[in-house]
Amino acid sequence: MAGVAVSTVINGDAVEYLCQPDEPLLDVLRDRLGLTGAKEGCGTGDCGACSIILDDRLVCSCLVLGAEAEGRRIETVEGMAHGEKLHTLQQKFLEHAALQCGICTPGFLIAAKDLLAKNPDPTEEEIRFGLAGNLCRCTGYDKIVRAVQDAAQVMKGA
Amino acid sequence: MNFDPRYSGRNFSSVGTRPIRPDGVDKVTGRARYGADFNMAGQLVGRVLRSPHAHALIRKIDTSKAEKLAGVKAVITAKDLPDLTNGDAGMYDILDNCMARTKALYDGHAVAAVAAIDARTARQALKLIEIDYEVLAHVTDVDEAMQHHAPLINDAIFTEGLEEKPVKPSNVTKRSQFGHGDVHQGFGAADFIVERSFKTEQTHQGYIEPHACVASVNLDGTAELWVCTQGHFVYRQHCAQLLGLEASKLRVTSSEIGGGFGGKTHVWAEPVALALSRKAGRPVKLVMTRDEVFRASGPTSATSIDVKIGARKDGTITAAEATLRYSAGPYAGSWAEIGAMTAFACYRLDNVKTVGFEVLVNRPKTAAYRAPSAPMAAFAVESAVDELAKEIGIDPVEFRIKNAAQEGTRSSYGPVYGPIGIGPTLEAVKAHPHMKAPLKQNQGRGMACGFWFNFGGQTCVDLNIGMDGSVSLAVGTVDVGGSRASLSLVAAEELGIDYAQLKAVVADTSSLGYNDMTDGSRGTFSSSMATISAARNAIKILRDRAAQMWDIPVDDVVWEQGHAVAKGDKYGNLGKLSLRDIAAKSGTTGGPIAGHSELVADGAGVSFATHICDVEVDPETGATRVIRYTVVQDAGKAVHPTYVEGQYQGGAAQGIGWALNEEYIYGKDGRLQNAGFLDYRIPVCSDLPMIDTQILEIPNPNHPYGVRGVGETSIVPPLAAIANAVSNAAGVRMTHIPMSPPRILAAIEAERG
Amino acid sequence: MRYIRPLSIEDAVGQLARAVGPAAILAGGSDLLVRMKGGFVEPELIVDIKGIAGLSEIRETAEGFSIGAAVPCAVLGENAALKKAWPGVVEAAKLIGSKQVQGRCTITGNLCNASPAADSVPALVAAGAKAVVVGPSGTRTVAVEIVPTGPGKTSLAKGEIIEAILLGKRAAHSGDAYLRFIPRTEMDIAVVSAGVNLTLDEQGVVKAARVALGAAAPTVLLVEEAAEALIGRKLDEAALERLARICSGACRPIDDKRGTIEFRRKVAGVLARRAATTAYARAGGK
Amino acid sequence: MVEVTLWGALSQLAGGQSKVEVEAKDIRELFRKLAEQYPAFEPWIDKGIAVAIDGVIYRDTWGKTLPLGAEVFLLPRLAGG
Repeated sequence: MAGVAVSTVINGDAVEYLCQPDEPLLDVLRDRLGLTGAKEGCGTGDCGACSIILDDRLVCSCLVLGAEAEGRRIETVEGMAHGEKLHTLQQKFLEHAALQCGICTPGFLIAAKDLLAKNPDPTEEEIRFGLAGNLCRCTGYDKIVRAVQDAAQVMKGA
Repeated sequence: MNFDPRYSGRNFSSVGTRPIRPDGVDKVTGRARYGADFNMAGQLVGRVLRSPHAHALIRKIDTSKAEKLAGVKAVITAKDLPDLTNGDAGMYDILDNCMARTKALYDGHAVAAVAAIDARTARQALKLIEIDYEVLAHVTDVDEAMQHHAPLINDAIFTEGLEEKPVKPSNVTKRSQFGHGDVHQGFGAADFIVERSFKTEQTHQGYIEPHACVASVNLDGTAELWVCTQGHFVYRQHCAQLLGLEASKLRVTSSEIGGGFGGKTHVWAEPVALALSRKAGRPVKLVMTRDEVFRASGPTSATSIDVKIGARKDGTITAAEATLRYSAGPYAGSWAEIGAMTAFACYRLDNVKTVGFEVLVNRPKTAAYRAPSAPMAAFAVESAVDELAKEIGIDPVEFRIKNAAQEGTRSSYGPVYGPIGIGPTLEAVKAHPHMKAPLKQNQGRGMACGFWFNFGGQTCVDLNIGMDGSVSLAVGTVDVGGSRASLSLVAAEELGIDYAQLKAVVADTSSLGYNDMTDGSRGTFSSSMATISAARNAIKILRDRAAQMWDIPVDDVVWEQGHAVAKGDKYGNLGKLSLRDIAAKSGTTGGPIAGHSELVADGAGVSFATHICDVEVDPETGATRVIRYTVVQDAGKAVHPTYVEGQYQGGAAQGIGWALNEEYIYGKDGRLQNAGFLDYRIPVCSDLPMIDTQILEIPNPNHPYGVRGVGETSIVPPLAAIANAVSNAAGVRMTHIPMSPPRILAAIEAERG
Repeated sequence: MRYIRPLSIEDAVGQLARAVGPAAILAGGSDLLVRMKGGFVEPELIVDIKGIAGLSEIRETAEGFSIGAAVPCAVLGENAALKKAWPGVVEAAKLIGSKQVQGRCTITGNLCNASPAADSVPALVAAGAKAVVVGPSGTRTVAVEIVPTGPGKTSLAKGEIIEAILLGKRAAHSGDAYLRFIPRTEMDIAVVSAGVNLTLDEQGVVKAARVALGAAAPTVLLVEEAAEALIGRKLDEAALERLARICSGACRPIDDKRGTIEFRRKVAGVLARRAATTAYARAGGK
Repeated sequence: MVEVTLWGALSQLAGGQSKVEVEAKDIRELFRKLAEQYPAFEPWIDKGIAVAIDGVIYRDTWGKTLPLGAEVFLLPRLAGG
C-alpha cells in the first residue's frame, strides 16, 4: 500500500503528512497530528462529533479521506480561540452550561460557527435544524440552543 | 467518623450560585482528554472478534494464522484469562462476558482479541482467526424466554425465590416479591378496576463516547489503565481480581468521560486490553466501534409488565398489583426486582403486591441505565393510573394528589417514608401554567410521576491548601455532568472563600482512597458530604495554625467567613487572619495544611418528579412531535442549579427518545439489526422543544445542606407522560414502548376498526 | 490500495476500466467511507473524481440544467435558478443526511448507491431526469430510473462513470415536490417517500404528471397509473383519494427495522397525496 | 430487641416469617445474629443487604445504631445508573 503525501492548511498553518489511501481525515487529525478535539462517536457520519470545516463547508471528518485534504483549508475546534480570547461561541457554551460530559462540544461549536457564518440571525427552529447533525445525549439540547442564540446576538453586535 | 451528616438549615453564599465549571475551558477548546485521546509510547492497537451468532457452542478456536501475520503481537482467547469456573459466580459472569469461555451467548459476544502494530493489521488478523461454532437455538424475547419450550441459555440456573425448589432449570433466574396488605381484599373493595399489559423494548444509554482504554502491564506486575469509566476504583478492583493483579499495583486513571448514564459502571473490554498488554509486553489501546457499543455493551432490560389497580368512586386506590418480567441478557441480574420495588413507590397504598421475574435472553448483558428499571415500571403504572382516573371521572392530577405518598406512608417496597417530594411536585404541576395552556387539534397533554431511590456509598476526598492560599480538591467520584463545579461550590461554602480560589480534580486510584462509582445519583450527594467533612477538618488545622501565629489557645479561635477570628475582649487587637495569611505561614507553623475525609455517605434521600408533556400526533402517519415539556423535581438542595436543570433536561430527553423511537431490533436470526446511530434513533436537536424545569427544594434530613441526588429521577416519568399525552391526542391507549409511528398508526387504525 | 485523483474523465474511465481488483469512485464519500468502515467493501483503487474539470459545476443550458457528478447537495440548495425550476428535486437532495453530509454527498452518488430509500431518486425520477454515462465505449444518456437495478446494484458497466445528471427546462405552470416519512425530524433514512411532478394548463388542469415512490419496492417505483389518475383533472379530493389508493396499491414493500409493510403502504398514499398538493400549488394550481 | 421486616426472598429463607425479632445494637450485630439464626442468610449478607432504619436506607454503615422501637426493614442492595 502506497502512502499518500498531503500538503494542507489546518487552522491557518501549513501542514504536511503522509497517510494511507483509505485513512479517514479524522484519524489523520487525531492519530497523526495530535488534534484530538474532533471526536469519533460513530465513524459513519451519524453523530457529528468529528465535525470540521473544510474549505468553508461543514463536514464530518470521518467521511473525508486524509488524501482528499491536499491543497484545502481545514478548521478544527483547536483553531477557534485566539490567543487568550475564547471565541464568543465557546464563551457562551460555558456561560450557559451548554455541555455536561463535553464529548459532543467540539462538534457543536464547529457546526454552530458554520451556522452563524451562513445565517447570523437564526430562529430557534433554524438553529435546531442547523445543528441536527450533531448528537448530544446529556443536555436535551436546551442549553446548547440558548448558548447559540446568545452568541448570535453578541456576534451581530460586534 | 465523628462527622455529623444531619441537615442544618443555613444561609448559603456559594451554594446555589451558577459559576462556570472548572473543566469548562478544556472542553470548549478541545483540550480535554477522553478515553480515546490518550496514547502511550510503543502502543499497539487492540481489536476484538465477536460472535455472529446469538447462541453457539464454541468447539474450537484456531488463532495460529493470525499469530503468524506480520505485525501481530498478541492474540488471546478465554484460555489466556484465568478460569473462574469454580470460583465466584459473579466474577465468572463478568469475565465470561468480556470473553466467552464455552458458549457465545449473544450476537456481539467477544470470543477472541488481537493486539497489532496498527488498526489495519489488527483487522486482518481478526479475519484469520478460525472458530468452529455449533449454532444453538436462541431466544431474544422476554416473554418467549419464559416459556417451557424456550431454548435454555444456562442449564445450571434454577429459579431462586420460589416456594418450592424447582426440579428443572429455567431461563428465569429469580422471582422477587414486595408489598403489604391484602390485594385480594383491596380489589374486592374497588368500584373501578383497570387491568392492562404493557411491553417496553430494549434501549441503550447512547453515550456519544464509545468505550475506550489504554492498558499497560509491566514485567514487574505493576500496571496502568487509562479509561473512560464511571468508577475507576471499581474498575481497578474488578480488573485486578479478574487478572490476578494486586489492586494497589494497578493504577487506574479515569479520563474525561463522554457520557455513561450507567453504561460505564461495568468492565467490558478493559480486562481484555490488560490481558493483551500483558501477553504482548507493550501498551495496548482498545477503542470500541459504535457497532460494538450497541452489540456488546450493556443496554437496558426489555420488559413485559401486567398492572392491575382498583379504586373506589371517591378516587381512593384500594389495591395495586403488578407482575414485572425484565430481560437480563445471558447472565443473572436484579432488574425486575428494582422494577418491583419502584413500581408503586409514588402512592399511599394499603394493599399492594409486586412480583418480579429476572429472565435470561440471548442479548447483551443488561447494565444500569439512569434509574435502572424504574422507567418501564412507571410507564405501566402511570398509564394504568391515568386510565383509572378517566374511568372514575376524576382529573388525573387530583387523582394522584389524593393517593400520593407522604411523610409517614409505608412505601410499596417496605419502609416508611421520611419527608418526601411527591406531593409538592404534584401541587406544583397543578399550579403550573403549562397545565392550562390551550391545545390544538391532534394535540394532547399527559403527565406522570416518577420515583428513584438515590444512593450514597464509600467516598474519599482530599483538600489541600497551597502556600499561596489556593485550594485543590481531589475527589474520587468521576465527574459525569458538572460535579467538579458543585463540589468546588461546597468547599468554597465551608471554607468561606471564593469559588475561583479552588480547583477540583478527579484523582487516580493511586492518589486517593477508594470511592464507589458515580452511580445511583450519588456523585454530588456523597462527595459533597466528604468535601464538607474534609473542609471542616482543614478548618480545625487552620484554627490551630492561627492560634500558633497569635500564640493563644486554639479554643479561642473560631472560623468565620474564610477567616480565623480570636474570640473574646482580650483579643480585641488581634484582628482576623485570612486563609491566605495562614497558608503563607504554614511552612513554619507545622507544614502543609490539608483536610481529608473518608466516609460512607448513607441516607441518600429518595427523589420524586412529575412531568408534563404536550404532543401532536399526525393521525395519517402516526408521527409524534413533542411540542412542550415541563419537569418538576425535588433536588433537596440545588448546589449548582444550572447543572441540576441540565440533569432534569437530559433525563427528560432520554426518556422522550425511549418513549418514541429508540429500540433494539433483533432479526429472526437473533442478530441486532440497528447497531448504529442511523437506525437506533436518539433524539436530534430538531426533535425537541425547550425543556422547562422547576426545581423544588425539600431538604434531605441526612445531608448537612439537604442535598438529594438529582441525576436519575428525570428519566422515570417521561415514558408514561408521553404515553398519556399520545393517548389523549390520538384517542388510543398505547401499551408498547417505543410508540413508533408504525405502532401508533396501527393502534389508530385498529381503533377506527 | 491506491488513491488517485484524475484530472480528466477519460483518465478516470481508463483507470477504472484497467483496474484489476475492486475499484470505487469517490465523490462525496458519504456512502463509500461508511461501507469501507464497516468492512463491506475493500477497494484496491479509489478514484476521486473531484479534480475532473466541470464535474463540480451546475450548468444552466438551453435544454435545462446539467448537475456535475461531484456537486455536493448543499450547492444545489444554493443555486437559485435550480431551486426555482425544480424545488422538489432540490428539497429531496437537501434531505440526505445532516448539514455535514450535505457538504459532501451528491445526487449522482445517491443514485449509484442504488438504495431503494435514496431520497433524491424518487424526485429525479418524477422529474424525468437523465444521467450522462461515460465509459470505455463512449457516452450515453439514460433515464435515471434505469440506473439502479436492485438494492446496491446498478446497470453501469465496468469503467463507466456518471458524469452529470440532466434536468429539463421547465414548462410553464409546472411544479414538483418530494416528501418522505422519517420517525425523527432529521438524520433518518426514508421509511417511505413520494415524488410528484406536475404540469398544468391555464385552467389548472393537470396536463402531465409523474409520480414516483421510494422505499416501496427493490427500486424506486415510477407509478404510471397514479400519473394517469391525475392527468386531465384538477386536483380535487376525488383525484387525490384515487392517487393515494393507487400509490398504496402499487407498493411492494418489505417489513424491516424501519417500518412494516402495512405502514409503508398506507403512508405511501398519504405522502403522494401531500406531495401532489404541494406540487400543484407550486405549479400555480388553486 | 428490634423487630426486623424481611423482604420476600429472605422471608422464604426464614421459613415464611416476614418479621423476626433480633437483639442487636447496630447493623453489624444485626447481621451477625441473623446469620447465626438463619445460616441461609449468609450469602445474601455477603452479596449486600440494605437496611432501612425509620425509612432511611443504609447500605454500608454497619456501625449505625438501631434506636429502640425503630422500624427496621431489610432490602436488596440495588444498582444505579
